[in-house]
Amino acid sequence: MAAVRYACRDGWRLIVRHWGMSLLTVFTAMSVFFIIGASTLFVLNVRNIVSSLENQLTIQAYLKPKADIAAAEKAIKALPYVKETKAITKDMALERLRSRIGEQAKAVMLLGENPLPESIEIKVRKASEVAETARLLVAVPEVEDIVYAGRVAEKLTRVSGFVEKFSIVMLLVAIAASGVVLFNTIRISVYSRAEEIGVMMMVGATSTYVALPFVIQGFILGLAGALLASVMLCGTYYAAVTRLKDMLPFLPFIESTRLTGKLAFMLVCCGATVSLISSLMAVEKFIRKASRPL
Amino acid sequence: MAAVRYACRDGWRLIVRHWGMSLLTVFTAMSVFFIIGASTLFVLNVRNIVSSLENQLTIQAYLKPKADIAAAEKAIKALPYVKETKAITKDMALERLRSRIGEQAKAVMLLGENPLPESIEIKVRKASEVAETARLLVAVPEVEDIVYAGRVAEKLTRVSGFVEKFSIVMLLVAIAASGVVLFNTIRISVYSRAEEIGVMMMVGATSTYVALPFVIQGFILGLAGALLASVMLCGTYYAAVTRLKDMLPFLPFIESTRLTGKLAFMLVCCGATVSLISSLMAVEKFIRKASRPL
Amino acid sequence: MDIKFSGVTKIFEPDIIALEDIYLQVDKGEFVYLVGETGSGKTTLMRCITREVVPTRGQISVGGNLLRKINRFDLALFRRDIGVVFQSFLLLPNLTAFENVAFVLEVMGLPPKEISERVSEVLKLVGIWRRRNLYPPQLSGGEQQRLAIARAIVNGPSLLIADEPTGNLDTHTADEIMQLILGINAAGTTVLMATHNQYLVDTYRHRVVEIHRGRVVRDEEQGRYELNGGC
Amino acid sequence: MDIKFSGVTKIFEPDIIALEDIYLQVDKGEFVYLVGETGSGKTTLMRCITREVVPTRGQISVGGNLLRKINRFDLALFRRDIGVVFQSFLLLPNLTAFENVAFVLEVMGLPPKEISERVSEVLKLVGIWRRRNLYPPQLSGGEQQRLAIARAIVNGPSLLIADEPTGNLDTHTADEIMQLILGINAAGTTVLMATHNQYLVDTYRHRVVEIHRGRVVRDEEQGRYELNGGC
Ligand SMILES: Nc1ncnc2c1ncn2[C@@H]1O[C@H](COP(=O)(O)OP(=O)(O)OP(=O)(O)O)[C@@H](O)[C@H]1O
Ligand SMILES: Nc1ncnc2c1ncn2[C@@H]1O[C@H](COP(=O)(O)OP(=O)(O)OP(=O)(O)O)[C@@H](O)[C@H]1O
Ligand SMILES: [Mg+2]
Ligand SMILES: [Mg+2]
Repeated sequence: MAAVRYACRDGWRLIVRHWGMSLLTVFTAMSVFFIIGASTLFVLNVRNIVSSLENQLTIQAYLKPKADIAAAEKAIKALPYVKETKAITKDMALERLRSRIGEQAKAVMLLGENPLPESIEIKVRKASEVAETARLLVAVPEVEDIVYAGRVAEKLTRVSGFVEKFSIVMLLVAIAASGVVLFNTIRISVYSRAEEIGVMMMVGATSTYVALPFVIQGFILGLAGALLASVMLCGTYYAAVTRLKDMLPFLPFIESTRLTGKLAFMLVCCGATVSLISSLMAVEKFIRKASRPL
Repeated sequence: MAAVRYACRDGWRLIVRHWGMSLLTVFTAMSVFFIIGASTLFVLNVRNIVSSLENQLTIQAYLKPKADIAAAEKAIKALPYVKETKAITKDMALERLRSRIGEQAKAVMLLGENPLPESIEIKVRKASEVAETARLLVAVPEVEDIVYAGRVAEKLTRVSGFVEKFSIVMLLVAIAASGVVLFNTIRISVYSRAEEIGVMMMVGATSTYVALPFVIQGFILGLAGALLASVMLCGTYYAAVTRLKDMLPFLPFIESTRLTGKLAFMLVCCGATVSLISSLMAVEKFIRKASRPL
Repeated sequence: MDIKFSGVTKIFEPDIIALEDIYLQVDKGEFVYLVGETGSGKTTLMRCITREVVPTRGQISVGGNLLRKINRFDLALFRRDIGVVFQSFLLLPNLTAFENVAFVLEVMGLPPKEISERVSEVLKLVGIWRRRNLYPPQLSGGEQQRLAIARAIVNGPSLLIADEPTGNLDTHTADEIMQLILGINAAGTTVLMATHNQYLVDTYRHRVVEIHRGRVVRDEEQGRYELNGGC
Repeated sequence: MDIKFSGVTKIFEPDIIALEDIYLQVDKGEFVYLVGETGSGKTTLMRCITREVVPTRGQISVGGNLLRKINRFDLALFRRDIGVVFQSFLLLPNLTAFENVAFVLEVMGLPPKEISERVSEVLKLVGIWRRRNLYPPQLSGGEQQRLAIARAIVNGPSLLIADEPTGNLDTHTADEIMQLILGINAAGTTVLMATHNQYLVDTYRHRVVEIHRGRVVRDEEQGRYELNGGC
């Protein structure tokens, strides 16, 4: 009990006495945790955007002349992967053609009867499901032909997939770096007191008693860094999202406070764990060195 | 002269004697420089991909019936921003329509004569130029109507623009962090020798003489980190690009060795500068402290 | 606590023989001067007792415990029962004089009030109470030495090891400190004191053990300081 | 080099008066013992001469230079002309004994060959040549002290400041080192030596300056050690 009280006092004293170094450590930890948090938010947003883009994946199924459009829609709805369907009548098709090729579409009308086929627009959940769905659609008796923007959509999702993968790699590198940086910082901070550790053990301090203040110091610094990073992250993220939403209204950015709250919590936990482990590892080595007799 | 020789010897000795700490410092510097390099490559690739996507931005100009297609193409070519034009005859247009709406396009043929208009496909350099070009095209006498996939293309380029901006922010954060981390590491390394610095100055060493070994130490460590990061970066980048090219053959990744060579060179220079500056700053403080009398 | 060295040899790598075949028995409550020219091995012998140094050969037992067999945790407890005045003081530079002494008691988990009382008492005893709030680097050489002595005696150890405890003290203060150590010895604490102070050894006569090049060359009750070396 | 203190007072924050109104004149080539009880201000006086401490009031000139006016670079050059044996040795723990002494000459930019010769010579002179490759923490107290002396005299300084240079030496070695210092003084070097060693002061009679609570209370040619304090 008393030992813990003394350790807290000494840990705090270590921080205050070397406040310049403490500030730098906190700042370093903060940068690293900020990078981790930012990468995570980036990945999550990319994922969100990708999934919303995937939502827009549609397959156009043209029906045979005289086919029952309602029955066809029902049959297609029953297929796996299909998320949404929309029937498009001849008139609607003409309207679309007109908007696509301009007034020249009137020429088509010269035929007297609208020659365009009825079709059904099908939405699926994922880019990977498009090809499979298309295969199934061919088997539907009412369907004569299918058209889907396979390439373009896949291109888009693949770019996003690449971005996502890259970000995850960056995230892992950042986490590894954070561990190393904290470990390094705390270890060097202990390093400058290697002699003191020896003296303390010479006058009867147990290794735990000696290690505790350093561990507490490292823990507080790491925690402070993570906390600051969380605050900064939430702040900049909301500012950024607000501006980005104006710029890119069609992109679905994540705005839930639940998410950022969770992320901040995770960062702080991560900071606490990493700093605790690295302090322990850092101080352990010196304890062992100091207690090794000549 | 002799002083520089001694300083190099002592700088090297500082590194060797505390090899564990030196390794950690090098590793830290390496992670940070790797992140910087990776961010840079990422940004460059995104930029490359964006510009190649922008290359694909096209405007469709439908000509008036009986218009002289060659004259129209010539007039359009003369407009600003226009990068490339391609004349599309009635037959080509029908072919395209067929591929778009399937066999039903045959219905259009019932007309006897192909009712589709001739058109010219125009490529511009940037998404931002599309709207302006469209305005200019309207003024061309042969042009009846223009159609362009404005929204979709802009969406795409804007997403990429966002990714690019984000990466640049990450890059700046990484550079700032690298400076802080190196400064911090070297400063703490000097910190553990603050007393020695005082002793050296007491026996007649000038500040330069005392500082030089520390600066050399920091310089060597930073340089080593940057060099290792460069090697790792080039290695992983080529491995990644080779695999990505297989996966995404349509995306134009940068493969030039000139570029990665330049980047590696820049990283090393950056490493040298940052470590030099941070060592100087770190040691300067202790020199000043040590030479301040009581 | 009694001390027993049996055939202790310490060779520092690669070939410095600091102690050679030492047999030494110090009984509980004894007062022993350790003398010998500089570099003869006095400090090394003392560091063997605190297990800062482990002998290359031979065995040491202190207070009935074989030092070789003691584990890491028990070693800490064992050291709490020994007071050591290190030749180079080994004070904690980041703690004030008061805190340096208090540290020894904090380690033992004593309540703050008792710590404060006992530290005050011992700081007054060695005469540096006025300097209690200074840090070791701000103290004069003699004040640091007295602080080191205060730290060594604050927890009433059963064994006091003092390595050159008067090297930085003027003759008068040295005499005072010597009286203090003799008082502690009179109260039952075994004292082992390495010294070059001829005046003290010749004035306060006790058992003298002379070391020469790592060997015990003289061991007499009520001895004098003179260094005969091997002769 | 001659030394002149005029009205020097040093007050350490907040209220420790380490030196009070010191007037002292030491001529070139003189040998002066500085005595006084522990904490009287001897070390502080010496640290004023090396400008480790700046006086709160008063002026010091050494070798004709006003210390207050000296700039940072000249201070380094000035210190190369002074040899100092620090009370706590202040050796560089990461350099071997040999390198510690060589450092002083390297700083001056001497060629390696000359450095090596002069260092070897002085290490043999103080008797730690056999220990030249050990690091300071591996040396015994007396060996460290002799190393500190070697470092102070290796560059043939015009002024030698020795703060308690025999505190860790046995009487015989102390005598040898004293002879060495006297020899250096005989060759023209001014020597200022703070000591508690009564035997040396009384045997090798020279000028004695006694400090008591920061004041010069006695200053006699061919003086003795006894500390009278203010009386
Ligand atoms: N860690 C070490 N490595 C190598 N040699 C050592 C080490 N420690 C001590 N020595 C050597 O062992 C010898 C005895 O040293 P010790 O410190 O015991 O002497 P001492 O009797 O205490 O001398 P002093 O009176 O000068 O303090 C010395 O010559 C010293 O150089
Ligand atoms: N940096 C400092 N801050 C505060 N007080 C100091 C400082 N340095 C010295 N003192 C005080 O000034 C007084 C004189 O110290 P000084 O070291 O000069 O004594 P000294 O004569 O050398 O004693 P000793 O014989 O013990 O070495 C002491 O009481 C000391 O505590
Ligand atoms: Mg010793
Ligand atoms: Mg002193």
